[in-house]
Amino acid sequence: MQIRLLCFAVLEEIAGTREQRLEVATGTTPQDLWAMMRGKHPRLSSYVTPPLVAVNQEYAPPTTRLEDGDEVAFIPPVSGG
Amino acid sequence: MQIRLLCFAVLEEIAGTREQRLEVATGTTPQDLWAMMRGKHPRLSSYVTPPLVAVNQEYAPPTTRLEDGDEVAFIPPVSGG
Amino acid sequence: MKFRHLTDDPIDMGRLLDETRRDSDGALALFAGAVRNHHEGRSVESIFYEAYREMAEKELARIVEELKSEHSEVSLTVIHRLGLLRVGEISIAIVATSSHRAEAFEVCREAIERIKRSVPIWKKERSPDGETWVGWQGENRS
Amino acid sequence: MKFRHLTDDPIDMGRLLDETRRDSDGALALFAGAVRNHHEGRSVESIFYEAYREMAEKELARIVEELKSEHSEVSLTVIHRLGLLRVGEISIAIVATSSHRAEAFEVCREAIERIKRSVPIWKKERSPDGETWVGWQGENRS
Repeated sequence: MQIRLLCFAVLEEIAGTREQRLEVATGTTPQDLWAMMRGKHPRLSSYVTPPLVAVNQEYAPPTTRLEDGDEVAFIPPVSGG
Repeated sequence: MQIRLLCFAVLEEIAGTREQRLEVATGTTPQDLWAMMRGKHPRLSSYVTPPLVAVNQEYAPPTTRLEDGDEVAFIPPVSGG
Repeated sequence: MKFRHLTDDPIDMGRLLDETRRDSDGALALFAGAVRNHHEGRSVESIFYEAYREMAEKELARIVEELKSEHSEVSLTVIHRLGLLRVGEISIAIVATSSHRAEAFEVCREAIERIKRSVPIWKKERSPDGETWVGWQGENRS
Repeated sequence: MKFRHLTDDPIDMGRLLDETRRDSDGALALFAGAVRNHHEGRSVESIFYEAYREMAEKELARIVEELKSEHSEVSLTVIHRLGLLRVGEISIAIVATSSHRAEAFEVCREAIERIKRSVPIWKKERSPDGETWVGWQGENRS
């Protein structure tokens, strides 16, 4: 199945891109995607647990089972206001 | 001695004037002036104690001994803001 | 006497915010009182604000200085309008700015509470039934 | 998607107050966040605000609706600016209006607290030393 992965702020800088379209196995979770990110980007290696996660623009647990077409976002610590 | 008596808001309407220059005896207090006001204006007869009092633009006890040239004001309940 | 805290003109709140804020302030708290169209079940058309001007100016200055000395990091401006104000017009504006929002909110809130307690300003409400000096009991309808 | 709570343009606070206030409101509380010239001992020249726009808009709308349902008498407007802001520019403005001031203050304060907790907006500070994503630990100086 296909999902869209969004990375913002410092994570976008680290990933080098804001949006990625990924082919993933059925049953993939945001936690799995984070492990993949950590594998690719040494700057993330010390961050074992992912930052906050949103699925389809709502906060969701990192263990959420993703579905085809989902929009997944990693949300670093927010600092609006 | 001479003092200036100021009445504001509803008290100005009742007294018919904002400012009065009065010749008073040495030792007169704001309380004495209030008794005089009550005697003159039946609408005040039920108000035995005066409203707040200011002497020379600062809040003061109604028993303050007035001095020549003092500016005395009766301050009905404030409602600014 | 120069009146810094009293005005007979409409209050420009954007300007008040600009004048109060310093570049070190990240938090701006503003309180404004507006003439509302009702009070204790009566409809209100306008309010006439009157003051013992010299003393009100001094009291407002005293409250501002007192709050600044209690909260040394805060910048604070207070202005009260006098005269006839219609529904929706602003009678008072208070701006407190600080590095941090907790202090800005606290000082803004405390300023309006202290002002309402002690500053010699009075309002006369005009409703379709007549006029009332707010806070004076009973016999004052005219 | 229509963005009601996010803007790329300067915020007009006078207009925000006018648009939020109803004739029944006597109390207007405003909070504004400004870019200040310091943060944790560093001097700050500007801040770049970035957002997950679609989700930030939804979160801001959710917080506004939540507060309105908790305080049914209050009128509430929130707007957050994005992009590069210099010292003194306003990043967020919140206006809460009500018949009574206690509620206006409370809702205004609570709104900024909830917004800071959950809305996906990030700031990157520019200081003479370089740039920093606020809230991301250690290794993020670039």
